[in-house]
Amino acid sequence: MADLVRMAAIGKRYGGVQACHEVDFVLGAGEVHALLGENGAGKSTLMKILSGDITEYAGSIAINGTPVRFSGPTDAQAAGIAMIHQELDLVPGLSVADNIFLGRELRTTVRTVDRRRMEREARELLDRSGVGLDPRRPVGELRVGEQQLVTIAKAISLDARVLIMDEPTSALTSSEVERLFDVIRELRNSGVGIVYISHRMEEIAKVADRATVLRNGKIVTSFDPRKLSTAEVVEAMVGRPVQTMFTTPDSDTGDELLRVENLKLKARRPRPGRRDPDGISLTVRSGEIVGLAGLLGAGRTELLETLYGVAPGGIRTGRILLQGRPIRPRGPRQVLAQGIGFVPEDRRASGLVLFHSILANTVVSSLPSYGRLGVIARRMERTASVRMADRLRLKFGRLQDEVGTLSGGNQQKVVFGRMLLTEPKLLLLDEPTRGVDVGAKAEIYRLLGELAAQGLGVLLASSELPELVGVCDRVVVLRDGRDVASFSTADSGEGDLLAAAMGHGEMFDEVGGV
Amino acid sequence: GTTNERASGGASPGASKSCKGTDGKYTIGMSQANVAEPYRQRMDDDIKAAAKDVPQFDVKFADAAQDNAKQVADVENYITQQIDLLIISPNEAKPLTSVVKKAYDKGIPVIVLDRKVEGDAYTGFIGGDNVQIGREAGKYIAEKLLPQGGNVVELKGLAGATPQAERHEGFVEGIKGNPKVKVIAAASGDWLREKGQSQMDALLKANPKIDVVYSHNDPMAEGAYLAAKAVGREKEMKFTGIDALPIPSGGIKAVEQGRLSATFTYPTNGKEAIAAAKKILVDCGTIEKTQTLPTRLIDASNAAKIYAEENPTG
Amino acid sequence: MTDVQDKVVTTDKMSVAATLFRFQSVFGLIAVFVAAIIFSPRKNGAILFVSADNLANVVRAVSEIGIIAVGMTFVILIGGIDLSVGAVLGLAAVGSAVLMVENDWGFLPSVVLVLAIGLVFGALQGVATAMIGIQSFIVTLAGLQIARGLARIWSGGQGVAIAYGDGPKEAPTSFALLGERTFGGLVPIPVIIFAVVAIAAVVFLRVSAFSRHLYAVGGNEKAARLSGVPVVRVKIAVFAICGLLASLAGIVHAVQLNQGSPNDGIGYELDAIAAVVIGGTSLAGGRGSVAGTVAGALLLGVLNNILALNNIDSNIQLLIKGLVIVAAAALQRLRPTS
Amino acid sequence: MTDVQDKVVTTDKMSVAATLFRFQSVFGLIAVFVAAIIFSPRKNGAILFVSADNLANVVRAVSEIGIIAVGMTFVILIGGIDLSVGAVLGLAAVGSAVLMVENDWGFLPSVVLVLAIGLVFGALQGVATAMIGIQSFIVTLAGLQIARGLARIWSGGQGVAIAYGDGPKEAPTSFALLGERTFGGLVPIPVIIFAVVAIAAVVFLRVSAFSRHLYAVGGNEKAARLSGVPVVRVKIAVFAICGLLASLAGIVHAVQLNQGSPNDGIGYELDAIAAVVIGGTSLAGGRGSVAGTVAGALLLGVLNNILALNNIDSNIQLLIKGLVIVAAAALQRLRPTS
Ligand SMILES: Nc1ncnc2c1ncn2[C@@H]1O[C@H](COP(=O)(O)OP(=O)(O)OP(=O)(O)O)[C@@H](O)[C@H]1O
Ligand SMILES: Nc1ncnc2c1ncn2[C@@H]1O[C@H](COP(=O)(O)OP(=O)(O)OP(=O)(O)O)[C@@H](O)[C@H]1O
Ligand SMILES: [Mg+2]
Ligand SMILES: [Mg+2]
Repeated sequence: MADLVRMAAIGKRYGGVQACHEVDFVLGAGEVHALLGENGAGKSTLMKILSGDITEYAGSIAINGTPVRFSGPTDAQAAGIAMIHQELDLVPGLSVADNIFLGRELRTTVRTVDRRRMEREARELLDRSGVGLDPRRPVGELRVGEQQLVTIAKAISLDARVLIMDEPTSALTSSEVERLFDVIRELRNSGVGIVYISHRMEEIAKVADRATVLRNGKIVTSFDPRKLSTAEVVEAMVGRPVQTMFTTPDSDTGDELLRVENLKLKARRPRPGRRDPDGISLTVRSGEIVGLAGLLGAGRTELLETLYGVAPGGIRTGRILLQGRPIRPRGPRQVLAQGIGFVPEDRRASGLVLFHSILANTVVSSLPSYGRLGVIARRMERTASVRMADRLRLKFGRLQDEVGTLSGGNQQKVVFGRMLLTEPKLLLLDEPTRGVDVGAKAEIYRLLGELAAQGLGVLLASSELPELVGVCDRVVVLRDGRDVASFSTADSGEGDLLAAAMGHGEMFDEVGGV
Repeated sequence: GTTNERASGGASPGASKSCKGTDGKYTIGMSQANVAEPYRQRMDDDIKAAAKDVPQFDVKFADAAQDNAKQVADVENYITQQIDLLIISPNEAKPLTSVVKKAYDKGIPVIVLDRKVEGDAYTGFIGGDNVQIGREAGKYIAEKLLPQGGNVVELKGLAGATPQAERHEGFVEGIKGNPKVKVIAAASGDWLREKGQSQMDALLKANPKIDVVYSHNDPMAEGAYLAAKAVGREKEMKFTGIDALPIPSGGIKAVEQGRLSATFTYPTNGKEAIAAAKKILVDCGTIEKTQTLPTRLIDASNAAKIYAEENPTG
Repeated sequence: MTDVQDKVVTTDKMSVAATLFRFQSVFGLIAVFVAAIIFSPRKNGAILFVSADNLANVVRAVSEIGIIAVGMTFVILIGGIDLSVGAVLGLAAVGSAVLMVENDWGFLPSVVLVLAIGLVFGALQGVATAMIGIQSFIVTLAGLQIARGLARIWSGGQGVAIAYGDGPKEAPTSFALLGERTFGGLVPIPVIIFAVVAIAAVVFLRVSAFSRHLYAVGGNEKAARLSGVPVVRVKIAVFAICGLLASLAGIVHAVQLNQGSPNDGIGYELDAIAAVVIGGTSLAGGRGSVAGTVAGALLLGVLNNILALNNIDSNIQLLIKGLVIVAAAALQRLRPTS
Repeated sequence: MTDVQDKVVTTDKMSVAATLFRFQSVFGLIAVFVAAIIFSPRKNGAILFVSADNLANVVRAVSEIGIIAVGMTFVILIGGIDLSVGAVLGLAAVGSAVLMVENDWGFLPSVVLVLAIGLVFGALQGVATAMIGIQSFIVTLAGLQIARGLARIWSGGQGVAIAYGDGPKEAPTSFALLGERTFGGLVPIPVIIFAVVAIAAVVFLRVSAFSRHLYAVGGNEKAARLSGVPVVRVKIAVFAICGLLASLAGIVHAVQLNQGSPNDGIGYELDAIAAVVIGGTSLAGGRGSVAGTVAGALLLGVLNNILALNNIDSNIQLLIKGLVIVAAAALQRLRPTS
């Protein structure tokens, strides 16, 4: 098999950070090549170089043996290289079809846009990846997961010889992931070379033919993922053995912290695609980690938003009790003051000010506690920030550095740390480990365990079933904005959750064991 | 423009048609170029005050905010409203000519104030003569203030405005008689007090010896005075303005209080306009095609008296 | 692959409300129109507002702002702003007058040169913002001053009157036609020019690939770049179009007023922006339409007209217009997707 | 968040280039200052520009724009813009004159009321943008018209002259002091007011928790809200501060010109915005500093002064100023982190 892509001695520096160093990377035709590594290892950087997004780098690239040097993404696309970017890069105001064909619109004979043909072809593409989206819908109305599917369809539509997928599944649930794998296998069989980046270890063994591990911008090892256990892969990535991914909770739970009774939200101005709570009841005890499972659009995010008081306006019925007292969430400030913290799903859009410092981002929720009379005591905030960074094992240079220069997982920790500094009783977490590497995940899980042991309650929405089963004491399954089942993780597995989430049992065997 | 029109006496044929005598009720539309200029605001005020004494009149006002296009629309709206007489103080001559003609051709008598439109499609023009005013100011400076000669700085109005050009042109003529009077510098103060002040700051700096400041209007003269006062040089030089509005913030008061040596009236003609309207509509008479009101020199000797005359109620 | 027909998202439900909101500025226009009829003064039983003559006046009065606003819509759609349009209008008005009257140029060469000046001026601003990366607010704020300065210098500081005829120092009579009325003396040519510009823009935005690129640049510039959209070229083109339309408006201005003055068009940029925003285009870029802008411009025109017909005091007019702008913008907030 | 702006980080090593860029507007100012000395006209061997008197004039001339620009910096830091400041200045100038002269109010009550009016006016604009969610460009564009209309109505359309004395229709002489000079007749009080405002703002932005909130809102409003920052309150406060400072500038304006006119301050908003942007504050919000703004305002003042000292034609001045603004903004783009 000829080498489709050969990258040699690739180097890339960002200020003091060596994102890639002397990296040699080879991709064959018809190969699915997984690229693994911790957050900030340099995976995205390497692939951005290949896809023409980054144009200044050291080293050389050859496609089919021909040396190339791209001057931009269009260049790379012309050479048959397409990339699904980690951050969803879509235009909210344009329709699904317009987004898919952006930059290479189909034309009629008089050079006008052939909208009908674009819509037809978009529908075919979406169907191929198993998504029944209306191609005329504006992308801004779609859920994160749906947007991710659109970017996948868009990349596939390029008919590329090399397809780079940078965390394509981070917002997808298992059924969509399965469908994507079908597509990947199909592409592989037709000779496309695929680079697959993911932090979901269970996916690697399923789909990849080969895996390469990057650490601190350098290649550490390359292997056949089917021949190694997950633990071994993880060790290669992190550089040390990681004992147990999941700290089994002691289930030493205390009093009831949160009680939600038949919560319903009737939005004043309903938005298409939103699934507001339509009768949800659940409880969280102090010291308990309760998971929220569900398919794409089951209403997990919306439930957490409603509890945090940031759902769009409407009529809310049912009751929310915190430590037995009814509360009416009206907004983050008020809810935070009552001891409920929230870590949103999309850290870049709703979590961080990317160009502000790590310090500023960490302390913003707890400012009143440093100094008095509205004057900040700099030493105090610095101490608090350093303490939190240590506790979360944040990997950073200086507190003054822009948060945007941290790797995704470390950015996530900053959002996390910010909430911990408010000393909450209850944490609402929405996909807290999306895009976070295994090592950091393990730390976050360990931290959750610690917090729970100290009496904190956690409500954790996640699309990763292993995470829910591994971390939570109990999992509540949502479907169509209602709670449909509740499991104790001590005596149920991922299959039970999935079956409940889908509302029937057919899928049980298919996704049963991972 | 100040192109001299043939002074053609008689009333236009359209004018008489609208006369309904003392029993009529008349709506008069006043189209003002820009009330942000104190002079023009005073014109409106004068018209308002004069119209109070004519019970048959109901005067409406429109402000074009210094935009020719807006003023065209204002006049058109008056035509739509079928007003009985139009008073217009045009922002600029040429752009307003055709719409004024349109009104005139529809049989609406038109009194043009301050700035003439082109052609003769209007009933009467009442205005001052900016060239003449500039000339008077020049003469006054050359003969009264600097008979032995001296240095003059000129603070001009907004570049591009007709009165600015005319007040400059007349002034140059006016000082010709005394070759020892030198204009050593000129700056554009855009008619504004603060602009006059900041321009004067620099002029003072650059010119150690200034004897007279000739300003194209009173506000800039006042600004210049303030600038000189700030560096303690206000006694070294004299200031003259133009407009002499009889309002508390106007030039007459400034002369009375000794900040300006002199100013020259630029009559608003509000009173005269209403008198002319009365003649046309109520008395069914005719008016002069062109009525140019002379300027008056205001100095310390007559300032208080004239202020009182112009503001009979106090 | 499994068949997933059941997951097709239905769009029907959003239809009625969404359609209403989509054409909200049109409805706003209708509402204002009805209000105008109600509040219109009457003379001899006739409603003054709806007289053909008055309606023609209303549209003629907004035609310049309207033409500018169409270009401004493009700029705002890519997330920029153009403060220079009023000054470019003045420059173009001066240019047409000087070329035809003082330089005795013919109709066509004058118009072409003036349009080219606007185009190049806009394109240069586009270069400064797209290639150097200066925010368009600043580029065009500077551009405003530069265009105004150029207009003053070119005209010698004075308005240049346009007289028509074949002699020297006279503009060709063909130019005067642009200011006339047609269709039985009812429809002013400027209105027709505005209509043509607006319709062309609407069609253009609907069928061209360029328009997709334009929305993409305004909606998510990075995504546009990664998709191979020529972002820099799009930006330069959009500013060039805006400059071109501003100078077209300047020509219309000059012919309507028989003069080109360097002070023409002062403050027009704010009126144009107001029309665009009232028309539902987001200042953040990526969302909006030319149809809305046209409705917005007409709405402002009707408002001006009805206030004037009722002889509302000019100071009170300022207050009312301010409040109407805020109210119209507040209405925009009611649309379902923010 | 102050960490992202011009703060010296002493503990950590930082490249010389970065430091240079951090204080770039200050260096820009120095460059312009040096250029001013070179291009200054000389009289009897003395460089006119650097005479104490002239420098005092330069700073006095920018003090009003400077005060406004400080408030504008706050608004721009939260990602907004305030076009109403010039009109609010006019309203405040009229207010002080009318209250003290026509209503014979005392110094303190007049000043307090006028400041309160600016504060409330700004706060209302803040409410419209923060609570109704209308873009501040539109809100303050309407606010501009409303404030201007109110000023016209309050003053009766004419400038209200201020005469000092104890009699009726005379303003208290204590008010006149605000326009005087101190420290041996050298330093104008308006300059001192400007300096106090600027220093207070710098200190405030450096030490207050509020300022962190302000930068956070400008940096990422959604993230700020989810982090528990009282976004609405911050916005309202910022617009209120901006209105307050604009009316303070209006009082200074009135006392310097011995008059309050409804047309005072026309176009000042654009000068203030230019000062802010030249000072390195991003119009996108979340990034910038008051120190930069002060440098920006001084830079514009020096430029104006040197152009006037050399008696440059006013039209050429427009061109030069436009180009300098673009050049200054282009320099901003050179900073290492975009
Ligand atoms: N634009 C940038 N400016 C400065 N540093 C950057 C930039 N982009 C990436 N880096 C740094 O380069 C390193 C590699 O980043 P990269 O995004 O390639 O990591 P990654 O392996 O994709 O991580 P993740 O799994 O979190 O996506 C990190 O240390 C990151 O902080
Ligand atoms: N049409 C829409 N307009 C605006 N926001 C939407 C819309 N649809 C979904 N959202 C929001 O987008 C976010 C992401 O939704 P996402 O795709 O992550 O759903 P999910 O997490 O898969 O499903 P769940 O609802 O179970 O959390 C949520 O905050 C949701 O409220
Ligand atoms: Mg990455
Ligand atoms: Mg979710």
